[in-house]
Amino acid sequence: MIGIEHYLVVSSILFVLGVLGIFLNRKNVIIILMAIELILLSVNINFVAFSAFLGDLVGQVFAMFVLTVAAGEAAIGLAILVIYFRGRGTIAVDDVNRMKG
Amino acid sequence: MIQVIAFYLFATLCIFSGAVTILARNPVHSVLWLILAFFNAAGLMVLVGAEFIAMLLVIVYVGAVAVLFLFVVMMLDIDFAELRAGFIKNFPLGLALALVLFVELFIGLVVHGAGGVQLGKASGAAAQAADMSNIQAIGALLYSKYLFLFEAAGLVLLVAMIGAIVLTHRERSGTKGQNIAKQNARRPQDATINMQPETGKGVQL
Amino acid sequence: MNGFPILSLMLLVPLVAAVACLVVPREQARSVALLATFVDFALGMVLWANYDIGGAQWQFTESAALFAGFSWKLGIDGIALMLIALTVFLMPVCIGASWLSIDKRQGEYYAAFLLMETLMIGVFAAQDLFLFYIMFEAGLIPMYLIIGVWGGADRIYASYKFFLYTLLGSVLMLIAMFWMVNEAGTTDIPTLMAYNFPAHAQTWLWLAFFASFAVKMPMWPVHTWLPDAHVQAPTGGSVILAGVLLKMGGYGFIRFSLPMFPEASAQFAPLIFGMSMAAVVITSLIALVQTDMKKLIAYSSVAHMAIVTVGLFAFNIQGLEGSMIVMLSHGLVAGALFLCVGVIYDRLHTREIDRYGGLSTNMPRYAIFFLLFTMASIGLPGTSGFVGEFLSLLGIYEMSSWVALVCTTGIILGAAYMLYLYRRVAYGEQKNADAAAMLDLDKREWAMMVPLAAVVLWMGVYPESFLAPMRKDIATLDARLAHAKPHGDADVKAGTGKPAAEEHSAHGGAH
Amino acid sequence: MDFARSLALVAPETLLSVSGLILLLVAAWAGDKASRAISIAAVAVLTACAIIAAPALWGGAMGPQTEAFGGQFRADAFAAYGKLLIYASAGVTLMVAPAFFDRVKAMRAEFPLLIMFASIGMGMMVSAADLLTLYIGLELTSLASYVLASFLRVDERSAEAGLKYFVLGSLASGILLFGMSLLYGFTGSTSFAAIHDAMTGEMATGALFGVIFVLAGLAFKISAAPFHMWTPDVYEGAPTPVTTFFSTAPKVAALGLMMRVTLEAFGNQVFAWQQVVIFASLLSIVIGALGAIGQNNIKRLMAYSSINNVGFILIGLATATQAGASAMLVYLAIYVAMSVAGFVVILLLRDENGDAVEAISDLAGLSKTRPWLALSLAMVMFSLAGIPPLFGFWGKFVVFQAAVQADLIILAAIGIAASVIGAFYYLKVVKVMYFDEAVDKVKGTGELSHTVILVLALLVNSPLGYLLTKCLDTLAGNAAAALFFAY
Amino acid sequence: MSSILIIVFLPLLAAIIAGLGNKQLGMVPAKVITTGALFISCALSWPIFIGFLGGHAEASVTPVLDWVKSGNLDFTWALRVDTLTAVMLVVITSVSALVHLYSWGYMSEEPDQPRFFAYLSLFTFAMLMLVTADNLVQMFFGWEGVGLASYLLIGFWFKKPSANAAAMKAFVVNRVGDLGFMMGIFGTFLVFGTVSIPAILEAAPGMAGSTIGFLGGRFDTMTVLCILLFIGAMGKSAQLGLHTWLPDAMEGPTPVSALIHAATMVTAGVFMVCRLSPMFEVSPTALAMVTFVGAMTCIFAATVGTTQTDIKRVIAYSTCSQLGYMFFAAGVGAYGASMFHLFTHAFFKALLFLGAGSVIHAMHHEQDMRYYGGLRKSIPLTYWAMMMGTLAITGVGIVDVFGFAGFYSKDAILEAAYAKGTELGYFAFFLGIFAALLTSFYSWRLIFLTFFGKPRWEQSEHIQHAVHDAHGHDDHAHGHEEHAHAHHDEHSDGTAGYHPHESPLNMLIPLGVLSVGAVLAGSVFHHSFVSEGTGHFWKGSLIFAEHTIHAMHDVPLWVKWAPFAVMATGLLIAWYAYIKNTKFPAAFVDQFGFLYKFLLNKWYFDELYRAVFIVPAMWLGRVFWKVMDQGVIDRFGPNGAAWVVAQGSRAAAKLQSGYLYSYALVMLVGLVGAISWVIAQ
Repeated sequence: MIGIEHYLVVSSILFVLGVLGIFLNRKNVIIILMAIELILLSVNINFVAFSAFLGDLVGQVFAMFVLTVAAGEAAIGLAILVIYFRGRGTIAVDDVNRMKG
Repeated sequence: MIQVIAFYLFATLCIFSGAVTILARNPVHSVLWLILAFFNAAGLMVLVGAEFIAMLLVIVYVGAVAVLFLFVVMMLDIDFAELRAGFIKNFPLGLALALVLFVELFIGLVVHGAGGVQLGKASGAAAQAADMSNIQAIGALLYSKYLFLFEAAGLVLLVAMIGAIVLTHRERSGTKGQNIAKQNARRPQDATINMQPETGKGVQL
Repeated sequence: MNGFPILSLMLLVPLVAAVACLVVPREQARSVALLATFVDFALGMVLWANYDIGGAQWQFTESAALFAGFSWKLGIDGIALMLIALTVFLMPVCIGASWLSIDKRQGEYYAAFLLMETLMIGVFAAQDLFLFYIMFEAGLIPMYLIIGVWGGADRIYASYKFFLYTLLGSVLMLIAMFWMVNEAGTTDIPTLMAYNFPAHAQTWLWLAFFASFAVKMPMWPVHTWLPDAHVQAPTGGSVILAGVLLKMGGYGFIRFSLPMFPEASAQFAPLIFGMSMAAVVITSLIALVQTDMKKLIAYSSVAHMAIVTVGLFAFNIQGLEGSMIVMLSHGLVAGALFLCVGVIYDRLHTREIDRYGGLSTNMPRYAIFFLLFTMASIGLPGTSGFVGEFLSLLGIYEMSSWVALVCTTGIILGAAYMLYLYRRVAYGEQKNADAAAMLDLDKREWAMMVPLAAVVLWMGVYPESFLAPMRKDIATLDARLAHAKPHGDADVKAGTGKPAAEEHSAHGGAH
Repeated sequence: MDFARSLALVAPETLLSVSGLILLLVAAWAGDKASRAISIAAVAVLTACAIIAAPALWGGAMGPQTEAFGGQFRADAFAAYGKLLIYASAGVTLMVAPAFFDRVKAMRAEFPLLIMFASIGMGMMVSAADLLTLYIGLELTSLASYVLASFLRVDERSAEAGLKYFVLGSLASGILLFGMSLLYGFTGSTSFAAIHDAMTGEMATGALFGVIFVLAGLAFKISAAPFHMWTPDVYEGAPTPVTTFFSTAPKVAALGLMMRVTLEAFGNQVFAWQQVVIFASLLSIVIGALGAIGQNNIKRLMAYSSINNVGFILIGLATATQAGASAMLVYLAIYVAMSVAGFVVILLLRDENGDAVEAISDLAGLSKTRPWLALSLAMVMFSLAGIPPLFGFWGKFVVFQAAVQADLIILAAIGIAASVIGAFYYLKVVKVMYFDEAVDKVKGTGELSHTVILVLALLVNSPLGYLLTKCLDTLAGNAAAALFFAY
Repeated sequence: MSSILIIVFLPLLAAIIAGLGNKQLGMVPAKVITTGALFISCALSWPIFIGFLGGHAEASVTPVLDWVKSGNLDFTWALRVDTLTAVMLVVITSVSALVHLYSWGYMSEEPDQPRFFAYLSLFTFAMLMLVTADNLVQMFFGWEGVGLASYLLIGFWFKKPSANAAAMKAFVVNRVGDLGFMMGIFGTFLVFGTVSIPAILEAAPGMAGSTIGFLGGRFDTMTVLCILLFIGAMGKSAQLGLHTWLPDAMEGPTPVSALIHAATMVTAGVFMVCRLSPMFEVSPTALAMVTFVGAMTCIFAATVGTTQTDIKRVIAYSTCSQLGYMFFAAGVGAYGASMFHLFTHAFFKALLFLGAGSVIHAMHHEQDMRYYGGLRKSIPLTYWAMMMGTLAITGVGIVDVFGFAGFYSKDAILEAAYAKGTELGYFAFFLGIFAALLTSFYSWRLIFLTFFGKPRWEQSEHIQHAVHDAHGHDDHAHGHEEHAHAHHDEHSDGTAGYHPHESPLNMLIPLGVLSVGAVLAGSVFHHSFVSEGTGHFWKGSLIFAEHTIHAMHDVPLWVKWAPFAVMATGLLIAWYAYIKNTKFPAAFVDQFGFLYKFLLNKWYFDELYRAVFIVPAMWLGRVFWKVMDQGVIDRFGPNGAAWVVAQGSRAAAKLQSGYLYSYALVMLVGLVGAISWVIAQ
């Protein structure tokens, strides 16, 4: 059977990819939102894997909650994105710097 | 053996599609690659026996969230031609940091210590009973021990809903709505007025 | 007076009046302020009159457990009594000095001053470590505003410098206080004064307190805020700054550094001596080349405060008492000198020495007072300045003749820069027509000058009035310091074949 | 019955949820016209919740009888302390918000509801005894906060604030979650108690990583450096009442949560996180102070000020002692009062058109044109700078005292020396108001509610606040004792 | 003995009344009050002196008020009267009273007279406090008090920059001496545990041979103390090194010069050494120093005096020189002689000054002797008074028969120096003899230049002013012709048409009284002061060694006659140079230009001090201020910190770029940093 460490490696890579996605991209905020989904995915893989290897269902329950919240988060995020787009007519990451200093 | 092959397949695909998600120039493609990543992740979860979560992942994510993304991407009507992928100024630094992070995670979580990863000891209180299916066990746990949090999660969704509405809902004051009762109540004398204007003055409507 | 919370009342009166000043019409604010300061002065005199000289060490004690972590604990000994008396004495003078010259935002101005008074009295009366700290720090706010709002052209730089310099100096003291309270388990100052902190801890505790008091004093080389603050502050502000605020540093040394950390004080005495010697010589020389009257007096303050520090760290009664008298005297004299500057500044609106000259001709009375205070500043016997300087320097001689010699050069340099100032302002031809047209002192100015002059002379001729209340406290302190006292370099070794009695007397003189 | 007791313990949350749902219906029915009424009702509900929560604090409730739902939730004195502050802050926000949103014609009935739901989330945060509770509470709060930040949706700055807050907040949540997953895996449980027990002796590297990730995620929520970057932009962009809210309630909740996690869950491994906290603390103090100096926007200034203050609060955490915890709680309470007073003054700074005056340079000479307003702001500034005799000093006092008691003398010395840099920018505001020539921009007058809140907050900030020290000491002591009870 | 209270405090009271009353009081009442007070003091002082002269009065101390009690340091305001004090009392009160009276006339044109008289009385008070001091601190009080009065009086004409500069110089230079005095007091207290003079003097012999740590080294206790105290005396008594203020002090009104800078204040140093003679006696080193400094001053001032042209400056250097005599007398142990010279000197030097004042008064404030000449006939009374003074100072007299005042005292000093028998004694003796020669020369030079020869007034600007002013008035009456005639006159007789008038009576009376003193003071009192068996006169108020008197009697005859010889020589040289062959001085100057310049410029002391002290002090002050305070402390302290903070602030603002990805990057940096840290742990 595949050991837990394999899952950890996969989730770590996904996590790092998600983080990279946030500051790699400077043209489109939506991709950033997707990168966040990747991070949450990696977390879920972790939880499920740990749950299985611990023989404890709490991890899966946790993963379920994460899914729930992620859905809500996506909704809110996209809503904010929409109103931002309405106001500025762009969602390029480079343009989101009216406030600084 | 088949498990191992399946794991590596799913894992490779998952990571690859994750990578393409963040690298794709076209957001629509990104969403599609993201969906692929989720599918493969679901496959990984099935491999460890968490079929309910795997199913949820596909239904909730692919069915709802990813579609929502697609919807917004389409709705915002972004000129994709402009969205050239460009690298930020301190990209090398970011990349280096990400690599360092990964290496550290790898060392810390996987390599560290001899003889495999030492997980914690679960109390066993929430162990899956042998005679229960995964979905049953989770359901039992969710509606008993985690009832409070379950309800709270409901509130989270409610807030998300309220929030999404509050932010995006617009009173379309510019559009005309139909008022049937008003239309029915309209009489000819209300509709026409005899102005009898003086010569040269004209009518003010 | 038993049981009557007169100290609290003295704190309350100006505080209430400060609030009143903000509320009443602006023209009346000064009257309110004057009344309040007079009431406080009267209370201060009552306090003095009822102070039992040679009685209990701490008198008029009050204690109320109002707060967590510290308490409302007031009480005074003779040292505090004298400084409180100085404060309440100078306050009406300050109000008087501002009477006409402050023409904007009077309400806030007088409120700030009255608040200062509360805090200053609070500093001297506090018997709780943290209550002291709060009062000590809080003074920054009104002084910052006084300099910044009513100050001269460069007031903003000066006010910032004043605030941040002194704040940085004092925050470390707070850390040290925490440690002390943690170690000794009490915030009660009298208890702490008798507490023996471990010697190694004393070192850095002393340094933390030193950082605060040295800046406040101010000692060279952390004095540079003072000339700026003085120059920019309005007359009343300068008076109170020189008169009382600087004394908080000296008070801190005598109340905290010395009794609480005797070993560290002895250990660091050379540092103090070095800084003081440098201050006497360097700041005096700087004063010599100043063209701005206030700056000159400000630098002279640094030099005078150096005499205070050497006296304090002389570890003997003369040094300690001398330092106290120098503090009181400098409070009066420097305050009076700033007042003298203010008098002519009000008329001509410049502090440039060169713009004046020959004032003895058209302002003879002013010239007399100015002369008196100049002489007091120089330390002419018969004025307050002499008694303090003499005792301090006499005290330090026992510790180190070098320090005494270098610091005593201050009497030469002091004479040089003060007389040079006097010569340029009051003597010579009247080269500026507008300066020559200035009127002599009016009644209000008389009323401010005369009491100051009287006290300066009183303290010079009969300092016993001021020494007596402190005597017992100084003796207590001296006894506390006795075991840590370093050896002086001026010990006498008997010659050969001398009578035993002579030998005895020689030793008596040396120790 | 165990379930009934659990329900009783979550009474404030239940009450808030139920009344929130009812008010939601009202809002749907009556529309935005009812927003003032709903706000008032919400304040009433919050008051009621506070009254329900208060006895636990005064009674010093602690131990097993405060645990609900099998140890996921803990309604002890500590939670009660946090909740009181949270409810008070939320109530203040609700009282000052209608006037603000009315002026820009953006008042929505959902505003009080979001505040209420956020309050539930924050209540869960301070009561959390399980990673799951922590997460749900945190996300409930966060989601509501994201919406609140961009509530003024026609304002580009508000939308940008929401977007930045959301993206970075989600990233922080991701980091936090990753850490929680590691903790779960390497300790075998999500319960704080179990994690605490599992963390005895040599700790697995995975769990250590979990601790760091969790701390990093939480550091974002309390805007501690280097996870503070969102704060200035969000504080500036968000509508001022929302900024008021952000600088108070979520900060209390996040710090409460952080204390729970570090002192309860990671209480066995103080050494693992102490240095990280010390570093974050000093960095926050310095960055907060340095960042603030260049600011001309007063809301941004307050943002940096909050970073700065969080740094001081973290000094209390770094001690990992009960006294330190108590000090943090005292500081928090004072900080809330200072923030409220500050933001109410900022709300009162309006020009003749009713538009907000946010530029500090426009406050020049305010002491001449609006002396009392200037005095109020000056008091807040000196209080934030921690200059006695204003009550802001007391917060720093207790924290540094705790640090010295815990032998963190170097930390205390550096921290307090750095506070002098902080004094610089607070002084700058005072300088502009008092020393500069008047520009006479500020014209607006305030509503009674503002005045009342301001006066109350200022009374706390004034030297009279010291009379509260005994009370605060007792209550914070109770709360901190509850935090340290089990272990 | 309460009369001492009146003697001391009456002048103070008068000073206060006259000073504070100032213009309200009016001139005449102010003058009457101060002068009256002084005459009363004077009248009360003589009986005291006579009492001691008779040998039946005892030393007494009148306590006045507690002053300072600090630990074991305790001193009070108290008035001590013993022989020494009594001598000083009569000197001070008499000269002061006469000077007050003299000033009525001399200052009659001055609008600010009350202030002047108040200062004079204040000075007298301070001087009296000095000489009646029972402890060192009160002595210091008087010491500084006379310094203050001197400062005020030198700068009396405060509009004159030179007067102000001189006043300040006098004060500051005196302060240098005071530094020594104060250190001496400190040391004395440290050693003896008291500052009470009787107690110290009693204990002093016991300290012989002991050592004290001082400035890092170890020295003989009494040597250190005495030298420190003597530095104070040097300042006040204008001894070589600290003398520079005295000639400049002549900027003050002439009565002031007479009172302060001749008769009383400058002798305070001598008084102090005599008062503390039991201390000095213990330290031969200190005494040697006193002798050396005194002798050097004596010769230095005398040499400079020969070249000065300002009449007051000549007398000032003469004073300086005479003070040198007094000091080396003290140095060789002849305190009685020293005091005696002090006593006689007070009379004749005050006389000379007041006479000079009378001349100046007559010459319309011209002080340069080169513009005098032939005044003998215009102001005969002044001439005779000056003559008496000159006879006294040059020590004219015949051994064992009669002499003017200076004859007795100066001879006693020289004999004592010789009788000392040490090398230093001989050194002092020969310098003294040579100085006596010079004294005679410059004194007669003064007389000849002023009163003999032809008038040379026409070159004087003062006189020209006076004449023009007068003619300005005349012009209205007599027209232009008269004017031209006057000019013609000037060229004919060198008077520029100016007619000096004899001084008024109130100036002449003091001259007369002092002339009597100058003639008789020596012959009347020398038995009391410096004869065998006068120990009962001094009654231990100073060390009076009988063996010294014996030794003085036993000196060789040539020693006794030497002063007379040099006096005559000096007279002859002066006569030759200024009466007989008036070209001689110019020729001498041509021959010895360097020496002349060296002396004319007073050995370049002022230039030296300027270069060594004043200029560097100002330069250092500027450097400390601009370079150290502003350039280093402020720059690297507050301003530097502010700069660092500002840079940090800029960096922080830059970090806050507004871009999401950089925010995320910073978060990542934090996260990775934290993880790296814990891994490293």
